[in-house]
Amino acid sequence: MAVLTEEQTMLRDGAQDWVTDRAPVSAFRKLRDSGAGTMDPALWKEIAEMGWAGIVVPEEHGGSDFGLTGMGLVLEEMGKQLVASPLFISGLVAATAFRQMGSAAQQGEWLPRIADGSAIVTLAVDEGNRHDTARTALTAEASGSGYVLNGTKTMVIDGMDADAMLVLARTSGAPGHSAGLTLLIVPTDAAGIERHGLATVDRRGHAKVTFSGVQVGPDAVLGEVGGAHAPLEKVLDVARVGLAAEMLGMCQQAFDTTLAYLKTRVQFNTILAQFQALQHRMADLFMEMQLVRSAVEHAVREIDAGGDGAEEAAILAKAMASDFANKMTRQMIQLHGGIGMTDQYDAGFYIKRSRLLEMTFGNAAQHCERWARMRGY
Amino acid sequence: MAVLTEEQTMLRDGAQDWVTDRAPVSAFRKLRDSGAGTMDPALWKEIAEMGWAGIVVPEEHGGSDFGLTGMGLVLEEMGKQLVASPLFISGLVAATAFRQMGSAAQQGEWLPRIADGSAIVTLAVDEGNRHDTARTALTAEASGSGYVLNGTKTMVIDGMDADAMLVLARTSGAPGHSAGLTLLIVPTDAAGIERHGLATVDRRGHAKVTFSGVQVGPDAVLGEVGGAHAPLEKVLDVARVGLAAEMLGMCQQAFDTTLAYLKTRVQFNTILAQFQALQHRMADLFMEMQLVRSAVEHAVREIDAGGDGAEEAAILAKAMASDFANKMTRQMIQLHGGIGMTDQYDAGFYIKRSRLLEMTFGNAAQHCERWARMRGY
Amino acid sequence: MNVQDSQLSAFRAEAREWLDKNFPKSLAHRGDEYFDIAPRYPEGEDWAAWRKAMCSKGWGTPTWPTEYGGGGLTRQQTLILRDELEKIGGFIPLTGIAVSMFGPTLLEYGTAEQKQRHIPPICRGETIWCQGYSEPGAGSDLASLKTRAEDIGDNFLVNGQKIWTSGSMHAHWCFCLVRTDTSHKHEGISFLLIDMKSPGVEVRPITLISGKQSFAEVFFTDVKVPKENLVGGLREGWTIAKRLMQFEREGIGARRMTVGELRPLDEVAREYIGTDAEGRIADLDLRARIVRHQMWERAHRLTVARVADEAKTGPSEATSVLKNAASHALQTRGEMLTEIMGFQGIGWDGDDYTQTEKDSMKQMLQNKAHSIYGGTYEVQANIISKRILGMLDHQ
Amino acid sequence: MNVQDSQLSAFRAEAREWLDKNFPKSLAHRGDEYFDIAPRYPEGEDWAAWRKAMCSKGWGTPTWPTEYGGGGLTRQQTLILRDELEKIGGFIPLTGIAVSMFGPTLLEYGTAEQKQRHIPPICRGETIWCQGYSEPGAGSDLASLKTRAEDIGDNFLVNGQKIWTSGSMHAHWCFCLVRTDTSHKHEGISFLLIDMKSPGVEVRPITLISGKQSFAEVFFTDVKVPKENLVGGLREGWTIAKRLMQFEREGIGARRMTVGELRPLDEVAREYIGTDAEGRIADLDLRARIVRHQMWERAHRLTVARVADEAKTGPSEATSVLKNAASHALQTRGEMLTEIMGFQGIGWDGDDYTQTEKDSMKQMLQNKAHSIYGGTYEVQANIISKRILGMLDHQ
Repeated sequence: MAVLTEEQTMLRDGAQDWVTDRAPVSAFRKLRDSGAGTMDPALWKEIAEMGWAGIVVPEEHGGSDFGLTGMGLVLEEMGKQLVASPLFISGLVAATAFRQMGSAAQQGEWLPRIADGSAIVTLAVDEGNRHDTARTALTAEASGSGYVLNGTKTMVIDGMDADAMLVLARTSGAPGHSAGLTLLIVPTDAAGIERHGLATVDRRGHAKVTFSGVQVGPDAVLGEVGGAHAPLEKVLDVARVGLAAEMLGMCQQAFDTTLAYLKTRVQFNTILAQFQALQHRMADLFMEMQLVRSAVEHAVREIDAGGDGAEEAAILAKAMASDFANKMTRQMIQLHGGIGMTDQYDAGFYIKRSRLLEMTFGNAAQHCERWARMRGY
Repeated sequence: MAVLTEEQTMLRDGAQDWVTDRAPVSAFRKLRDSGAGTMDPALWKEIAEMGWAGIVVPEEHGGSDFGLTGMGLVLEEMGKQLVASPLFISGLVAATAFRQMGSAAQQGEWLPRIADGSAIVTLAVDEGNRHDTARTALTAEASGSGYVLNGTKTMVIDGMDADAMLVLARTSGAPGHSAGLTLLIVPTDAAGIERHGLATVDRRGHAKVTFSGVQVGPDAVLGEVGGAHAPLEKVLDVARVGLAAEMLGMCQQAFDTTLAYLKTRVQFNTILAQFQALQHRMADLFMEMQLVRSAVEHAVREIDAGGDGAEEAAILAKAMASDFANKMTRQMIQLHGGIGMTDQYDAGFYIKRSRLLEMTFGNAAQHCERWARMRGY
Repeated sequence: MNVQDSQLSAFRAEAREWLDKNFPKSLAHRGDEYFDIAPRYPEGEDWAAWRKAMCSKGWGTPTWPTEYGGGGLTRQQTLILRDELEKIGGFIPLTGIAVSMFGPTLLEYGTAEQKQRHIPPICRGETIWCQGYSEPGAGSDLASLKTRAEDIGDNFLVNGQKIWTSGSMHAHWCFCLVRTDTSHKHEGISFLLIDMKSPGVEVRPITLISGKQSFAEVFFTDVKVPKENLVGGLREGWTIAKRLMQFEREGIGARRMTVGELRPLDEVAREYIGTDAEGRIADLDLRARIVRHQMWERAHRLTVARVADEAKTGPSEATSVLKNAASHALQTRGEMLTEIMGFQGIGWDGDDYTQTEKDSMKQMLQNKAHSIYGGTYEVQANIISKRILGMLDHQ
Repeated sequence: MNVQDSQLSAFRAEAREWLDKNFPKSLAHRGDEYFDIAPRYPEGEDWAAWRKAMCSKGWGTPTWPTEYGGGGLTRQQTLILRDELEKIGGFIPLTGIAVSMFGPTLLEYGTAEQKQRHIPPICRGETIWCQGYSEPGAGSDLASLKTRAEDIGDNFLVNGQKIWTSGSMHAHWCFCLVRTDTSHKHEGISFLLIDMKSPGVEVRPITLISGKQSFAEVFFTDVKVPKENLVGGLREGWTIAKRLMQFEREGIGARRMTVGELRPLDEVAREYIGTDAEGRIADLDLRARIVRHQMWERAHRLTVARVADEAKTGPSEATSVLKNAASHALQTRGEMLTEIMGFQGIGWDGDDYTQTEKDSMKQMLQNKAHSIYGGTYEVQANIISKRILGMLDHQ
C-alpha cells in the first residue's frame, strides 16, 4: 500500500469504517433480493454528506480537491464490499469531465450539485457490443442555435438514477472516425428521452437510453464541437483508473475472504491452508496482486500529476486489474468449493461484478492493443 | 499411447532397446565433448542396417513402407535420448519429398540409396531468421537446358554430412510470393557450393550453404517448375509431425527423469515427491503431455491416411509439441534445482535441443497463425 | 480386411440404415436442449418416439447386457454407433447419472434381484436416480460422511443430510452412502438404495450462482429402508463408491463439450467483434487466445478418443487427466464467450439479450462447478500424482 | 515545499553537478558489461577513474556510514542519486555480494574491529567476497550443511565442501556457514570469515548450461581460521545467515533487469520479424505476448519502487514476492528474445551470430538460475504463504 499522508489515511480509514458498518456486501444482497432498485438513496445521501462526491471537485465549487488519490482510496474500499452507488460515475467521471472539458459556466452550474450529491450525472458513450467511442453513431444535428439528438446509448452507468447525462454524439463524420464527436450535457427528463434498466449480471443500475429528436441548446456542448475525442479519452482514462481501484479492492477482499476460509475449513483432518498446493497458489495470487496494486497506485499518482505518463499508466492499471480480477474471482470460487457455487454465499457477487467491470470502458485485450499502438508496434 | 499392431510394437521395442543400449544421451555427450563431428557414422550405419532409413520408402525401392506411423515411433525413441542422426532429414523428409514430388526416374535413383543409408539427402529451404518458404530469394535461372543457382541457405539440417540437398529456389516472382518456387536436387559436391557448419546451441550438424553459379541439369527439378510451394508444404507437414514425435519423446524423457529425481532427492527430511505443490505441478504437466501425445499420434495417422485432415493435424501437433517442449524443459531444470543448471547434468541438452526444434519448420506462434487462417479468421 | 473389420462394416451399415429410418429429422443437432434439461425429458411427440425407438433397441444403453434391456454392443460397435449418430446430428436419448454411473456400478455389484428390478426401467428411461454422497462439511473428504443407517431388524433407519444431490427434486430413487459403523472411517460406510417417496425424505433445492436449481439438499428423518436395498455387503460401501466415482470422472471428463457440436468461438467472435481488412478477428489478442483454446479443446477430444481406444478392458486411470483437461477447456470457453459477446454477454434477464446470450453467462458461471464436483481439480491432481505417477502421500 | 523537500532538491542539484563532472561519457549505458563480469572489474582508464571517484565520495555504497567509507546518504537521497545516474546512463561501479549482502550484514552483526578491518576495503572496491553457504546434497535445505569447524584453541579447523560459491575463483575472502555443533541442526551453525589464501582451500569452477563458470566448488581441508574471524557468537550463525539471505533476496528481486536499460522487446521484434502494413509486429501471437510481458515487467518495477518506499524502516517482507515476480519477468524475457531472434537466436559460437545474439541464448539459459539460487521459487512461495499469509506449516 502506498505511503499515505495523514489526510489520506483519515479518508481511507473513514471509508473503511463506513463501508464495513453501513454498506457491507450483505446490504447489497438485501438490495438485490428486495428488487427495489439498483442503489440505496439513503446510502447515497450519507456518502454525499461525508463529502466523498466532491473529492475531485475544486474547493471553489464545494469540493475537497483531493484528486484521484483520494477518490481511489474510497473506491477501493467500496469495491471490497461491492457498494452500489453513483459515486464512481457522478463523483469521479462526470466531475472530471466538467473539470477538464466544461466551461466556467458549466462548471459553476454542475460541479457544486455533483459535489453535494444533489445531482447525479452519468456518461452515455457506449453503443455497440464493446466500448469504442470512435464508433459512435448517435447524431447531434445542428438545429436552430442548438442540436437535435437521435440514437441509442447502452450501458449507461446508473442511468436510471441519473439527473443528467454527458452524451457523446456525432456532429460530423461517420462511425469509426474519431473526428466529429461532441460531448453534450442533457438532462434525463428532456423530451424525447426514453430510458429502461438493463438486467445485467451484477444487478446494478445500467440503462439503455433512446434519444428521439431530443433538443438541446448551444450551451449544452462541453468543449469544442467535433473535438471531443481526445479530451474525452483523458476523462475516460481517469474513469479506467477509478475502475481499476474498485477492482483492486474487490480482489483484495476476494483474496482475504478466501484466505480466511482456507484457514478454517477442514478436509481430510487437515486445515485447507496447510495443503502446500493451495499455499503456493495463494502465494502466486498474492504476488500478482502486489503487481496490480503497484500499477493502480502508480496510475492514480500519474493521473493527479497530470503529466505524459497518465495514459500509459491508465492502460496498465485497467488491463492488469481486469485480468487479475478475472483470475482472482475464479479462484475465489474454486478454493471455496461447493459453497462458492451457491447463491447464498457472496462469491457469486464478486465474479459477476468483476466480469462487468472487466469490460467497462475497454477490456484487458483492448488496453493491450492500445499499449502496443502507443509504443508503435 | 496409441494401440499398436504387432509389427509396430516390435519396431518400437527394437528402437527403444537400440537407443538405450547404443545411443543413450551419454553417447551424444561424448560426441559433443570430442568435438569430432555432429553425427556418429558408426551409429548411422547401424541405423541403416536395421532398415530404419527406409521406413517410409516403398518396398519396390528397398524400403519397408511402414509410413509415418512407423517412423514416428522410432523418432520418438530417438528423441528420448537426443540421438544425433540424419534419420529425420534423410529417411523421413527427403524420402517423402521424392515420394510425393519426384519423377519415377528420380525415385529410382534416390530412394534406394536413402533407404540403405548410402546417401544422406537434406532439405535446404530456409534463408532468413525464421522459417518461411515464400520468402525464398535464392534464384535458379534457366541456363542452357538446366539452371544456375545463386544465393544462400541456412539451417540446413545435417548439411555438413549430406550427399545431396533438395534446394528450394525461386525461378520467378519475388520474395514473399508463394508462386515461382521450384525444388531441385543438387549434389553437395557440385561446383560453386560452399558449406560451413553452424555452431548452434544443440551442437547438431546445421549448415549454412552458399550457391555461387551452381549449374544443374533439367532433370534436377522435382515436380513442376514454379509450382513447388503447395506440394512442398505437404512434405513439410510430414516433417513437422516427425519433429513433433521427436519432441514428444524428448518431453516424455524429461518428464520421467524429473519424476525419478523427485522420488529420490531429499530436502528438509522429505522426499521431494512428497511435496504437494510439486505433485500438482507434475500432475498438470502429465495432463498436458497426454494432450500433446494425442495430437501427435493423431497427426501421424492423418498423414498416413493422406486425407484432408493432415494439414490441421500437423499444425496442431507441431504447435502443441513446441509449446509443451518449451514448458517441460524449463520445468526439468527448475525441478532439478542447482544440478539442473550444470553442464555435467543432461537437462541442459534437453532445453537446448528443444529451443531449436521448437522453431524448426515454423514455431508455435507461426502454426497458430496458420490454424487461424485455415479456419478463416 | 479381416473378419472383425468386415463385421464392423456390416454393423455400421445396419446402424446407419436403422438410424435413417428412426431418427426424427426435427431433432437434428438438438441434443443440447436435451442434455441441458436432463434428467427430465423434453416434451413432444418426436422426442418420445426417438426415446422409445432407441430404448426398445437397447441403444439408450448400448453396452449394457441385453438380458436387462441393454444393447449388448461391443466398445467398437458403440463407437461406430456414436459416429453414425454424430453424422446426422443425432444423440443417445438417455442421459444422467443412472445411465453413466449408477447402472454400470449396479451391474458389477448388484444381486441378480437388484439388477432385475432396477436396470430395465433405467434402460427404458423410466426411472430417475439421484446420488446421496456429499454432505455439508464433508466436501472433498467424502468419507467423513455422517448420515447414519441403524439396523432395526428388517429395515435400516436412516437419519442425516445430503447436499449437492443433483436432480433430487425429480428423482424416484437415491443411491446413498450411509454410515453403518462409526468406529471406522472408510470401512464404516454402506451403499443403500432409497425410494424417494419414503416417508421422512425432504428435498430443498439449492440456488446456484448461475440461477439454476440443479442441485438440492436432501434431509432424511427416520426413513425406513428395507434391507434388500443394501448393495454389496455391510461396510463395503466405500469400495462401491470409489468404483462409481471412477465412472463419474470418466463421464465428466470424456463427455464432449455437449452432445451436439458447439458453435466455434471464432465464428461468434466474427459476429460480435467483426474482422479487419484481411478478414482477421479485429481483436488480435483475443484471436491469439481463441487459437490456443481451440487447439486445447481439439487435443482434449483426441485424448478422449485415445483413452477409449486404449482402455479396451476395465476402467482407465486416465479419467482424472480427462476431467481436469475438460475443466480447463470448458471454463476457458465460457470465459471467452462472455468476453466476446461483450456488453451482450453480461446480461441476466430481459429482452435486451437473446436467449443464447443469457445462457452463455449462466453457462460460464455454471461451468465453474466442473472443477469442483465429482472430485475437485485439486483432488484429481492428487490422484494423478499418487496413483498414476506414484508420488506417494504428501503428508 | 517543506524543509525536507527543499533539502532533497538541493541534494539533487549537487548530485547532478558532481555526476556531470565525474561520470566518463564513454561509459554511458555500459553498465551491463560491468554487471556481467562482476565481481571482476573491467579494465581501462575510464572504468578505474569512475570507480575511484565514486568510491572516494562513498557513493559506491551510498547508504553505508561515512566512518567506514560509505556515503551516509538517506534512502531518499539514494533514490535521487540512482535517478540522476539513470538519466545519464550511469551506474554505481560497485556490485557483487560484498556490497549487496555481506556488508550490510557485517554492519549489523560485526564487532567494531571486524567492521574497521573489512568494510572500508569493500567501499573502495578492493576486496572480493564469496559466499560459503550451499553444500552438495543440501540444496534448498541449507541448514543441513555438514562443513565442520573444530575448536583447536586460537583457531578453528575447517573441513568440508561448499558448492555454488559464486565468484570464488577470484575472491579474497569467504563468509562461510560452518557447523560447530552437531547435536543441533540450526543452532549448531556458526558464521566464519575465511581468507581464501589460507592453506587447504581449493576452488574448482563449475561449468553451467550457459557455458559460464560463475560458480565453483570450494574444498576446505584442515583450514585454520583465527577465532577473531567468528561473526556473532558461537552457534548464532543461522540467525545471521537468515538476515543475510533477506538482503540477498532483496537484491535479486529488487535489482533492475540490468543496471542499464534493456532494449525493448518490441524493438527487437520489429527488427527481426518485421511489421505488417499497419506497422504491427508481423507475428501477432508474439505481439500479444510481448504486451503482456512488458506490462508485467513494468508492474514489477513499480512494485520494487513501492516496496522501497514503504519499507522506510528495516527489511521488508516483500522480498520473496519481488524475487518470484522478477524470475517470471526475466525468464519470460529470455525465452521471448530467443523466439524473436529465431534462427539467429539459437547460436552458440562462431561468426554467424552477433555477440548480442549469442549472449541472448546464454542469458536465457543462465536466467533459469534466477528461480533457483537465493531460495528457489518454491521456497519463496513457502515463505510468502507462511510468513506473510500465515498459512502455517504444510506438514
